[in-house]
Amino acid sequence: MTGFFLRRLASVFPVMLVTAFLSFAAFHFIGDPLQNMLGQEASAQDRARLAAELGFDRPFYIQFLKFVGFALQGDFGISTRVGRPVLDLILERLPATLELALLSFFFAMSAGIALGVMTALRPSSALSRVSMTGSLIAVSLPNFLIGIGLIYVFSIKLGWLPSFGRGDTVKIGWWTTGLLTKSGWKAILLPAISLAAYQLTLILRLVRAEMLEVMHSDYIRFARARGLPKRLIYFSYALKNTMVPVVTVAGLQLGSIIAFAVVTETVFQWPGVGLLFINSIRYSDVPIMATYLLIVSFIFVAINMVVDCIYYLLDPRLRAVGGIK
Amino acid sequence: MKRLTRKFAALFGSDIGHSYLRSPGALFSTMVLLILIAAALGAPLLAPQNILDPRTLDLLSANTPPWSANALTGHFYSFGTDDQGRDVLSATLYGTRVSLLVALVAVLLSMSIGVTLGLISGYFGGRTDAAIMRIADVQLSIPAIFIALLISGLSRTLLAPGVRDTLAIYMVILAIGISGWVTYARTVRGAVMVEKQREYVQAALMIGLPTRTMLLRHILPNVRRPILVIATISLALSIITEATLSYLGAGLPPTQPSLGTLIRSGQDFLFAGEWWILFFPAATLLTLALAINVLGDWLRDVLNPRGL
Amino acid sequence: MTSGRPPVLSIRGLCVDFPSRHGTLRAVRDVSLEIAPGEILGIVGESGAGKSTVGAAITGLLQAPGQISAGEVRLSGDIIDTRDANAMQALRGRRISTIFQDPLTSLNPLFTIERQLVDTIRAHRALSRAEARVEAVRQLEAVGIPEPAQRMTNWPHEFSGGMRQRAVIALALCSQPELIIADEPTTALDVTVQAQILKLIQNLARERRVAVMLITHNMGVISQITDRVAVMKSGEVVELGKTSTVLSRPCHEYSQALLSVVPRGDVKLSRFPVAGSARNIDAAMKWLLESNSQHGSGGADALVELRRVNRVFGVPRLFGSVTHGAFKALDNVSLCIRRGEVMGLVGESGSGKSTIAKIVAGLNPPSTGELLFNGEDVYAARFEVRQHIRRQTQMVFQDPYSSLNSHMRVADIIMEPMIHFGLEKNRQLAEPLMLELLNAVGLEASAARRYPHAFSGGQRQRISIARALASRPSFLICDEPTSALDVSIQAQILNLLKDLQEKLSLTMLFISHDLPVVRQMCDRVTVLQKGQVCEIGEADDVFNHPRHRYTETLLSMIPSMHRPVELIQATS
Amino acid sequence: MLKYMARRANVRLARFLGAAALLAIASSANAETLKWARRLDVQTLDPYAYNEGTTYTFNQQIYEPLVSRDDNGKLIGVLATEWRMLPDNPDIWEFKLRQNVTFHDGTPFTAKDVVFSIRRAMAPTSNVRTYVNAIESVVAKDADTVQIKTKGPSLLMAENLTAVLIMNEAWAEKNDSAAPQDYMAKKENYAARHENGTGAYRLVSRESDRRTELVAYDKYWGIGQFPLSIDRIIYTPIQSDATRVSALISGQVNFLQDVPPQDVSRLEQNPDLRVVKGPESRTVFLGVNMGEDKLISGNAKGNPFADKRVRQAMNMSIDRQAIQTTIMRGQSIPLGTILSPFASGFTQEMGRVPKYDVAKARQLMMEAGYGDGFSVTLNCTNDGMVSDERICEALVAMLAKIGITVNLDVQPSAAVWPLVLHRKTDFYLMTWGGVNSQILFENLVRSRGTWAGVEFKNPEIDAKIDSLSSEASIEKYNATVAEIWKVVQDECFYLPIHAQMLARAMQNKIHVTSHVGNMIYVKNVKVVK
Repeated sequence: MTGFFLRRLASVFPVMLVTAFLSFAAFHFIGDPLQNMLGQEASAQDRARLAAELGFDRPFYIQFLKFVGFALQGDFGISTRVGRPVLDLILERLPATLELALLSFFFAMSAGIALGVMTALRPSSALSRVSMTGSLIAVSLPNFLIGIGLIYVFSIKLGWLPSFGRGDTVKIGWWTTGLLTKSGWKAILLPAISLAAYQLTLILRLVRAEMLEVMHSDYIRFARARGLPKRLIYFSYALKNTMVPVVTVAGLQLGSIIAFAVVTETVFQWPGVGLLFINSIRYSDVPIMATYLLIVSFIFVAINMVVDCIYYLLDPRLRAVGGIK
Repeated sequence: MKRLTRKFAALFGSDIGHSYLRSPGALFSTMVLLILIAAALGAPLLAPQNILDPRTLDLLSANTPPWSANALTGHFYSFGTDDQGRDVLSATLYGTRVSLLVALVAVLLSMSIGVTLGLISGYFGGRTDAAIMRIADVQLSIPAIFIALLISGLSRTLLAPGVRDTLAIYMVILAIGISGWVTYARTVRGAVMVEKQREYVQAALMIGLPTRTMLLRHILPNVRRPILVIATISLALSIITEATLSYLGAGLPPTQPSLGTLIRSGQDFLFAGEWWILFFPAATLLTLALAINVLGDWLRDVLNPRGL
Repeated sequence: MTSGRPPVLSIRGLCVDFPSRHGTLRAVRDVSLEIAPGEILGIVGESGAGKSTVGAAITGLLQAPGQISAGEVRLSGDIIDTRDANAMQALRGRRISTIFQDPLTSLNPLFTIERQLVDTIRAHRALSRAEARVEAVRQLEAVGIPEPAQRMTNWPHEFSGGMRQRAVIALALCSQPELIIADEPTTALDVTVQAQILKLIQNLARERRVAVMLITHNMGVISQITDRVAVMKSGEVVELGKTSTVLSRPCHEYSQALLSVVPRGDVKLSRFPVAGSARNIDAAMKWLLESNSQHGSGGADALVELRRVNRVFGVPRLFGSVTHGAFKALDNVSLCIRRGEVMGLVGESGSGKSTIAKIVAGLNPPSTGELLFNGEDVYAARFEVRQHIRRQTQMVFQDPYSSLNSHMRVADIIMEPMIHFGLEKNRQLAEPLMLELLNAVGLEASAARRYPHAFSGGQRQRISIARALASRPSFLICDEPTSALDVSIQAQILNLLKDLQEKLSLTMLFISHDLPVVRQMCDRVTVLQKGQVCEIGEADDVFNHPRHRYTETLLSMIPSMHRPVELIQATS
Repeated sequence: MLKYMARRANVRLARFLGAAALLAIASSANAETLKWARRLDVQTLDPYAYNEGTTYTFNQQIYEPLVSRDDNGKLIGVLATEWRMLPDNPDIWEFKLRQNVTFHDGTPFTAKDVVFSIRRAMAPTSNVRTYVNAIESVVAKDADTVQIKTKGPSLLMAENLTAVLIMNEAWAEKNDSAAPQDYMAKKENYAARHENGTGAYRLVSRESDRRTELVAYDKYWGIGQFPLSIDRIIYTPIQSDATRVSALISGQVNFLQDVPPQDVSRLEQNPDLRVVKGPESRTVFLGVNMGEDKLISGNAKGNPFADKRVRQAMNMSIDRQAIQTTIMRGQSIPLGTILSPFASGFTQEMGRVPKYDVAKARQLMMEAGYGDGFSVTLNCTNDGMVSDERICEALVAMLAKIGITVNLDVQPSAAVWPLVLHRKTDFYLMTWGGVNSQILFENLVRSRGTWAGVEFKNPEIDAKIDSLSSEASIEKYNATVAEIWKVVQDECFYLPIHAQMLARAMQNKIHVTSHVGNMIYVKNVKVVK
């Protein structure tokens, strides 16, 4: 396990390095970073001084190494829009995004797996038909339209749930959470559902397809031929095998949920990093864009590592080979 | 003609054709899709108003509800007008045209990049494969919508304001196209690696066919099923991605509206009771994506490529 | 077998239908049979005969849309309603168990053997986990797994093929059923393992008085352990009787034909007795023999030679070279194939047969050592020479379904090498020759326009042969060319290969795991074991007087058949 | 590291739970919270760092000026009780300060603080310098009297000081905020995120782009004089029009500024809500850059905007009436001038909307040699004024009818205003709020005015504008203003569109009045249950 983990960790480095490079390049070549830092009325001397201070006169690779060094210390520069350290801005908003993303992930996974198993086992039941049709519609509807629709129905027409923001939040250390207050829960409901809708359908369809395939496999046929109880066959023998590919995809889905949070946060004015990112695009705030890119891909890579480890625990065959092909 | 008839007969006599004729969803979707494509292509002829020409806009006709005549100008609008006096029917037609165009070209772009790299990667293996797959890993570590947003966002930063709108459509195509190649590359690579082990490829290798012929004549035709399925599904996805980008304001400008741009501007009027400005483009978008997805679903079931 | 006790299984007039849009296919028609306790009934037939469908119908595990349309199934006298899913569920495992073909896919890869056994035992008997575990150890012991208590905690992938099949049998038997349906239980196994598993099944049946329905396509298996045999053809049982009787004196003409084409390990026949229409293939022969100077020389000199060939497959590491955990597929193999002879290559799976085929075919260079063709070092040769060698070397592959590009018409498949090697300038010129080749391999001219999916396995193998011939080769590699085919088709293809080899004096490397087939085809034989050559010699010598112990073991494992005397006379 | 944070978090959670229990008891008293939503966030709490409407309005709750305007634009005293131009010396203004005023940290308010504040407003990094650049010096005559010496007689001094919110000297010095935050250079100082004002409300917490919370200051000097029905303010920026409106409908906020015009009638029909409408002294207009030889963006021979006929043609091709009825839904006053109808110097004649005449406009274009039209980029904001993006879209269509191809470049105002400041735009949508012609001239007309992106270079006019700040005679002053207006109107370098009407929507119980300056004084808000 340790060996596997270390090897996996080693393979992460090139990916992070390339992403760091892209992020560095964006920061460095897009717009004028000196101008960004100095403001409009800076003199030539100021420029030269700052350039020397920041090492902009040094060779390219040294600058890159410095960038990586600073990044590792959490120094990602100053936002050109807000004028505050980028990392502070992102950390301030990260809890909101992560709470939203994790809750929708939880929605998507639990409902997706349950419905997927059901549609595979009872394809002709009414609920299965409804979920299959619903899933087709959900993959055909852009995330933001679902959000608009939800607001229209639940906030405007029925007035049950809030249409924007996070409600009341509670600070626990540097983390702010909306999950300890009633208004926080009310506020997170619509965004989480709208964010989960698409992923839910993906999981549903994947689980269904895998389940159907597993149900046709020899070992399930053999298990049935041995007269194992249905419950055991469906929910233990078949489901565990179904989970192997689902776990992989689920990891990707969590990443993609964080990505799509950008859209949901815009629709619901959810004060997370996604909204910050969109605003930074609108205001050409390159340091935030670059850092967000870096942080998101880091989260993504981290998730994938966790997934691989789960995968490794789930499938004994991998443990024998000692790696994933 | 006779050959064509025979081909059709063969097609519908085949299992795929038969399944097609037996699937009301697929049939209906094709019909809907054909109508939408025809409407998009024929937009300049069909649309009552050329919305790309600002001179045709009449502000006085603004905010007319659907299926009614404007109180001031007396013009009749079947889908109503928006706050600029833009005929929503025309806007939807043109928007569909732009959305479809962007999605199609983006799919072609990502398909050609992805298939080429996938073929190379899977066929040659070794370092080439490792290099391409690492690039794919890096790209996969950043979700597609981000890449699209970033490309779109950075291009806004880099391009001069004057050309920004003109180039927006290419940027969006580029953004969606580049963000989508990995799926093709991975699938094709996997399929190629399977095909490469198959004996007909060994047979072809034994006569020493040049690589290009190998890839194009022998391998490509045998991996086109998964490609077709991905292309169909990603066409719907591209339409949605484009709409999302435009909705977020990182897509197409209001002067060149796509369905997403129209929805974005319509959203402001939804709660004000002017639902039609949002409804028609949104409904068209849903219909379009749904029709393509139903077809894609059917294709996936029939062609049954593994691992999709 | 209508003695005092009721038979375990009794089927009367069983019919199974598969409705489809092309009409209803009756896969099993009017089948009646019985099996007594402790008796092994073999069901034999070629693919599509409905053997497996009978088994599936009895257990209620028919694949959709299959359904039983008539007949009655009794289990120890009780009528069972195979359409009642719940009743069948209660029955399966407890009274009827099944063993499937592939032990690897039959076991759930994500559960230990222990878990699978314990679950099965507890599904049928009210035992605690600990008790079930003890029982599981006992069952594994019974099927001959050493150190069962330790091995039980293993995952399926940690077992070898034979061990897995033993575990499968233990799983099938642990609920103490009255009837076992074994569907091709040894097909996926090597001959040596096959013999052990068959013995195991036989012993268990005898000891526990379990009735066994053994479904197989292999006459050898039938002759080895079954008490009675039912021969099936197109869904019908054409002959049912004591195994020895049926094998030695088959009444039905289908049984006779079937038996006559089973390759024999004891005697070499010149041709299999198969009805084949005589064709005029002179035009094709003339073209094939054109300007091939080597032909007819027939000397003893080597055409193809492997010199001290090693081949290593490695587990690639993240960084650097491959040596860690490397697997040596070929170990210092030297082999010489003489002009005009048929060299047989035998060995069990993993012995390196296919690796040699690939090296000889020029597809995969050896790690060390060299391959000589006509004295030229193939992998070191210049491009022109290499192309010349490529043209001369062709191959017929094992799997008829993957060896043809399904997106090319047969005509294009065959003409591609002709045009590529410049044997004919263009399609117009190549087309008549292509048709002649098709004719030569026994296909109609209309085949040229069609795609491979329109053909059966045997026909595809013919197309494959035609393609191999299209480059006018002097050396033909046949890698298990008939292992995917039914015996009757196998006989036809082997006859065809023999004809061609003789007429064209082709040099041939014939690879097979099936010793009788090799015996029928080859002049000399090479025996491989774990990547090493253990014996090379004239076929008759090797088969009659093996020098190496491994060869001896292999030969002893061939399921022998009691031959109908008159057939031997008729064909030898 | 993680472990450490987790432990710390636990401790804090425990503390929080205790605190929350207390808080729940405390806030259950009869309290009304103003949940206030606007389009934009407050950019900084440093009152001199960024002179922008939203920020200024909000900071008024925390800080107070010497004088201010009431709903109708009349000057009223806040921290000053009396003010006058010394009769014997028109160069000196004297302000009497209010007694018993304390800053939020408890320190008393004195004349020293006023002197400090005005000097701070004059600092190089100050964004409100325009309002104080007529000041030569400022002295505290005694603890509650301040004298300001101007560079000449300055009639508008008191009005200008409405922009200068008073800060606490000791606090600013102590916290390294003696100079205003350099907002343009994206620098931060302590005052940008903390405050110490005299206003009715003090800061509790602030998360930029998200939420800023204020509570009533319990030692506010005005207790008893103002309703002070609101004891807590939660300010939330919501960018999207639709979301903002829906937040009010669904009760998440109870007071909405920046109500989109399209939603006004619908909100009016809602029985739970009340909409207060009123004109704002803010005009919306287009500016064309006449100063360049060639267009910066776009395609034309020379600079078409340098030709007066082109400007006139453009002025005629704008259908202001249509913009009012459709885009603004009646929530605007179409205008022929960039001066607010509430400003002094406004005349009916100036305000008359130019005739919409496409044919004549075309004719003029032809005469100017641009019969085939030209193309130009219009820089337009999407958060700077009511329906700005839509106005621009409509303008594109209107100008197209006289052959001008307009490429629309829509960006947030934070990106557009610098273009105007640095003269990097040919053509832009602009807005101006205020009731004072002189300040308008200095900013928008004078050749080197901060916002004069039109690059109108006329030394004679510049001189006239300069003369205003030292004009002591009100008649002469008004005459000069009228003369300058005549030229501005005639030259057409600004193409006026309309004056905005303001709509504020709120729950029925909340009573906020309309204010010509679009100001809100929460202390004046009444709550009627």
